Amino acid sequence: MSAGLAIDAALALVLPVLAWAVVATPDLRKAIVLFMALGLVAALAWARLAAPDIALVEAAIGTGVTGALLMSCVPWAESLTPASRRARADLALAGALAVVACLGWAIRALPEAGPGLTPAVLGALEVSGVEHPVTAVLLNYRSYDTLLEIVVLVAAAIGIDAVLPDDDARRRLAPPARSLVGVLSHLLVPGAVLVAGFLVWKGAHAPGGAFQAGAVLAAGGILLLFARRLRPVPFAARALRGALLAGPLLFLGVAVAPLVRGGRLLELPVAWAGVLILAIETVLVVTIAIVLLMFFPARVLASSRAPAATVEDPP
Amino acid sequence: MTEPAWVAGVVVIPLVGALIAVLAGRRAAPIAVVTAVGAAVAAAALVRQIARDGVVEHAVGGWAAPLGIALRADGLSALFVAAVAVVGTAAIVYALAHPGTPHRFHAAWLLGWAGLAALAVSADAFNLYVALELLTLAGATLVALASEAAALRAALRYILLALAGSLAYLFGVVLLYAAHATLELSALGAAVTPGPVTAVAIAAMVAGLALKSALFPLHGWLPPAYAGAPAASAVVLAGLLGKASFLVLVRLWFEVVPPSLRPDAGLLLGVLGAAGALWGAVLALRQTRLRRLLAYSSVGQLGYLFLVFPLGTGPALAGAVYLVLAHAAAKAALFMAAGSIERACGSDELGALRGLAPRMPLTFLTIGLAGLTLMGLPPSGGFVAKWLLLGASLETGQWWWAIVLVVGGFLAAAYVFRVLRLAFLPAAGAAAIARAPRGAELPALALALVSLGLGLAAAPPLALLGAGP
Amino acid sequence: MTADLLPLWVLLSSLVASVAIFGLSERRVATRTAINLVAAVVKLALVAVMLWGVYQGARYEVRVAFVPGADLLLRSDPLSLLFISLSAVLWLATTIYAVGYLEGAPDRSRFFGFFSLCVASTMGIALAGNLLTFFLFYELLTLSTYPLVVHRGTAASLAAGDRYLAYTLLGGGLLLVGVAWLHATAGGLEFTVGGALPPPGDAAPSYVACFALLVAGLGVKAALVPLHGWLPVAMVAPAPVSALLHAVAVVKAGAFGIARVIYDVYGVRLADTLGLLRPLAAVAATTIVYGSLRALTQDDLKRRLASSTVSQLSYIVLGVATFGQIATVGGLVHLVHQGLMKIVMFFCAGNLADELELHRVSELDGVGRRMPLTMAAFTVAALGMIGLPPVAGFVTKWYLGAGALDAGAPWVVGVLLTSSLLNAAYFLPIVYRAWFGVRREAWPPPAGRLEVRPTLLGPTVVVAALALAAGVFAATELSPLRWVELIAAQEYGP
Amino acid sequence: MSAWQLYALSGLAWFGVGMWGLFAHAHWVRKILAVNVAGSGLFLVLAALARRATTPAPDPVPHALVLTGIVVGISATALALSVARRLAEVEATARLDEDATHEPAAPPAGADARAGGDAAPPPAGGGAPP
Repeated sequence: MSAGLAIDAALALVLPVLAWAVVATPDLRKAIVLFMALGLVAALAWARLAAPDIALVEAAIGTGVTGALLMSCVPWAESLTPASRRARADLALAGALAVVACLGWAIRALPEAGPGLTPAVLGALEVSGVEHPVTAVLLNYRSYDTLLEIVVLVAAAIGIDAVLPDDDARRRLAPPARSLVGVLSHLLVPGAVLVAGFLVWKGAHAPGGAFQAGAVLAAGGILLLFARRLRPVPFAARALRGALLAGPLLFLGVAVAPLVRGGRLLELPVAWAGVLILAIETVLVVTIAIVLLMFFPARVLASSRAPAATVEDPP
Repeated sequence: MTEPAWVAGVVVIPLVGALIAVLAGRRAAPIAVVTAVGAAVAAAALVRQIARDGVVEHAVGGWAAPLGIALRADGLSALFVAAVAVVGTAAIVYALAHPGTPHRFHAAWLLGWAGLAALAVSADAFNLYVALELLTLAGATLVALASEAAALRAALRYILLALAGSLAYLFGVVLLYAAHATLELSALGAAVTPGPVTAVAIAAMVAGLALKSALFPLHGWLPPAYAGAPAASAVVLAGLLGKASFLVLVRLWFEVVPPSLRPDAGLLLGVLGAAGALWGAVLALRQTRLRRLLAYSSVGQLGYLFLVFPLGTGPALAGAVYLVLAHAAAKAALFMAAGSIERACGSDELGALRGLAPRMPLTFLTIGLAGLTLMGLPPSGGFVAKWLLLGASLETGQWWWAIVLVVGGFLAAAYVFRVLRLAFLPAAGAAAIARAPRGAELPALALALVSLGLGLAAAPPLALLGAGP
Repeated sequence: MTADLLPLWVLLSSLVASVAIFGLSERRVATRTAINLVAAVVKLALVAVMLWGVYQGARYEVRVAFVPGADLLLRSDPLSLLFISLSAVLWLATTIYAVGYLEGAPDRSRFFGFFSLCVASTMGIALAGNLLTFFLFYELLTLSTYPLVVHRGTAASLAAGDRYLAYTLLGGGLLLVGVAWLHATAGGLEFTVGGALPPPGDAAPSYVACFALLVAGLGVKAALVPLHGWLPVAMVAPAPVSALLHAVAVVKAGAFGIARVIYDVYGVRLADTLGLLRPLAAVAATTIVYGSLRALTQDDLKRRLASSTVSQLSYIVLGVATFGQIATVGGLVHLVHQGLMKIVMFFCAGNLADELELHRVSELDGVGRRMPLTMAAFTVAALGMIGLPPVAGFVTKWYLGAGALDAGAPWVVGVLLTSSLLNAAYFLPIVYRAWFGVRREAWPPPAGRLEVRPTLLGPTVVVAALALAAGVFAATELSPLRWVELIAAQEYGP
Repeated sequence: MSAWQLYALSGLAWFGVGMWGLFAHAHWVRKILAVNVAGSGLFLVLAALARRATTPAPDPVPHALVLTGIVVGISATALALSVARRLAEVEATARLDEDATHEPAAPPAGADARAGGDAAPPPAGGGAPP
């Protein structure tokens, strides 16, 4: 057991140091690469903590998509005027240390073993329509949170479209040139689609589900975007908006149905629970994938094509 | 057929409306109007239901707490949802009549509406976190619809500070869940015992929510955001979204925070609130642009809300909630008026307002009526709130808050009359005035009259808050 | 039954008129004048019905639930009827005067809208049944009079408006704290004859502090010495505003409020035992003398009248602050008499300014020949102010003097004498100049048959007659004096 | 010092570093990066506390909360980065105007004046919204 503890101690030590490296590195590109490394090392910690679901989502979304997003900002990041004249590093350090000290004191004061809600979750598992407890919590017990979370995703999509409308930036996209990314996408994209399908199906009785599948699918899509195989569909296109909103609207439909019969919001009938959850998850995968792809609108791709392209070429 | 679950309907209707509005893209306006009417009907039904049955519970998904998420609607949530419906509908009508409003406003605002309704009726700590995040995104989008660098910087600062606040709040939720294995507010309130975990968790949650509601000295992001955003966005931001975090803090304070922690933490929040009230008013006095003046006035009025923490429950809580309602209507009306003036004479510089009254009488009547609430002068809703807070501070012997209220009232009168007196000055030059569309002036006047009505018909809402005569 | 809602109808008659007039466009002169006059007449009729009802002993009450511990309460009792009847009569006269005075002036819809709103709030102040409702209409009065003070839009009027706001909002703030504090210590305070406050016990110091705050808050509008600064400056407003505001509405609201606080909140016996009356009487006395001295030095006619108002108002406060039934009668009856006399003077000042552009006392030589009726009315009012019989002013000073002696405060008689001399010193020169002054160039001839437009002359003469009648027929059944004696008898009770 | 406390304190330190970065850095993108770091740190703490469960499998509810938190986190990050990019564009145009106003050359090629954007688009010359 001491070997396990040794690994835990090592990981527990490495993570904050790596985090400090990410935040303190002067060069933005290096910081982003370190950020992705931090995400991958963290995946080990999630494994040690027996949290496979989180490991999957953190790796796919927390590190993959976020990393790609941050990397796409590098070309124009330097031209931004800083937020405030003098960075209050010392004040922030004092504040952070104080906060960490208080929170540490509270964590140490927590009782050694906390039962949590495991007994309750496992007790009601048969009625929930799925075997995997995390999926049961996500899509049955606390499905209201998930519904609001999907709406948050849609809000982000609207916000991005409002802030960076994709007018005619798509015209300036270069034609698909042969590039390493192009070749790579031939190999990886089919695999991504397969993995996504598998994750959705597995979600019912093992770590998996809509978020992981959506993220993997989006990863494939992002590859195609950067390889110019996939032209970003403008948000104005009704088809895209239809596909995007199919998930949330179906979810809302399932939520409201019991209300009509005097039942409660999101009360899944026991017999149909499994099927409904699977249906919702499948449609949500499409929604999540589209929204994650929308985080890379045409304007971002257009300007990041020319490596030396600074922001001088007018928007 | 049993009474439909209005407590769920109030959230679902704006949600559905928002999604369909996104689907409709440019033709979102008619859908926004239909949704507003539907949500308003649901809000009215909820108010009637709560007036009749008292608190309404609703276990989402059929799972009772602590496993499932509990929705609970009491007087406070019903009144806030009603305020959101009234101000929200007026904002949509204003957006339609105000030519400068981007068409994406409707989808973003309906999402904000759903977030506000979800927040008002939720009794689950983590669910409140998700609702707050939805509001942050909707709010940031509303601000970022503008194109000036200042507004975009404000939107960025708004997102980042809101994220920091949410993380702090979430850390508190995590600690409380770890200690008591439940996320339901009243269960937490019962289980919580004074100790390091509770103290630190409450401190983190309160700090996070205070940061998100722009309590002094963390209010820097608010004025540029409200002044820079498009007119219709500023209306809903200043009127409603700005109060969401405060309402979560009130629910947390009176349902979870153990009474032993309240006195000293309450004093700190009260002092910061008082400082914010006076600082906001002083700065509002020194502004030369109408919207920045109104934005700093919002910082000031928020300061008064925080006086509820040192003053405790009963009339003080009713007073603070009443100020939320009255200020929502009044400030929304004022920002609509500011938008109309900006539209009519190109800029909201106070100088441009000279002698504008004869050409825009309704707008200046709106500013006058809504200004009453800011000053806390009868017969406005603001006065009723000030009266309740004043009474509470004198009854509990904390007379210093009474002084803050009265001095704040003088300062507010100073900056409101600084605007109103311009109406009596003869116009400087024959400034070419593009008459503001009458359609934009009517919702503003309607909201100003609502804030006045709150001042006269105070008994029914106060009865709903459990502080009836 | 509807009779019970009489107080509400009285209030609504001018509120509805105000809203209707605000809606009217500027050109609709005839409709606006019609609405004004109909509203004034309807109000007068309603007040007469209520007066007769209260005289028979009936009480009308309208109660609306408002905040925990206090309702919106409109109630008619003898004291409120005194103030209402004065306001109703003088508002009718002033409306006619204002319609004539502002012919062809700009922004009249705005003016008459706020004008009616101002009277509605005065009615509300008079009818208020508890301190909270009183405060609500007290602040509404401030808000509705500000636009009248700044009506002309000149830099001077805006400066006057700023000063007026500063003083009145400060007073409002003090009053609010006083009312809230009293409400916190002694619960919902509905005006009850003989005082509503429970015996102080250990709360005596807070009672005294509340009294100080209340009187300070009300003192601003009652123009007690340190707080009177706004009144002379507000003379920049048009004549009908000065007439109504500074003779009837605003200033009387302050004095009436002090009377309410002393009689129906504290009760005159409790106020006396707490030793509150003597300092108030002292302040009133200093105001009387100070006001008269200031009036001596003012050459501008309206400013002289304003300073005289400052002094005259404190007669009311002095009468109310002297413990004794006779002094109370003197104080309260002056509420009506001063209103009648002072409004006549403002009307005359308005006539002189409108017809002959005369603003300064030094320009009034021989004006009696050109405007005999106006100056006759002015003379009647001036004699009344000095306190010469048979005009109403004499009745007041007689009762005040007798009351002071009865209450064992001879120094009050001294104050009355000096102020009467000072009144003579600043009024008689005007009368002398008007009748006996020699004027070299001829006066410009009057446009019509009369010396000044009928709409201006009518109200001046009628109200002057009323002032005279109030003095001559003081002993009759329905005179203000008899009514006040009825009130005083109740206040001092068995 | 059991395993979960190790990870909880490590996550806490990670969270502290992130919060420090948010307030210490002056550059917008560095702030957004720092907030992401802080968020991940907090999620590690939550997962670590879930591991305290006496049953073999950890408490699933915190896991669901973390999943929701991550998705919400990335939505906010994406919006923040888009606003930052929009700010960069607006500042770039403003900088171009300053150059244009100094030497009255031909106005900058407004080739890509955002026609479609009905959100008050900044015309090549910048200036007040229409």
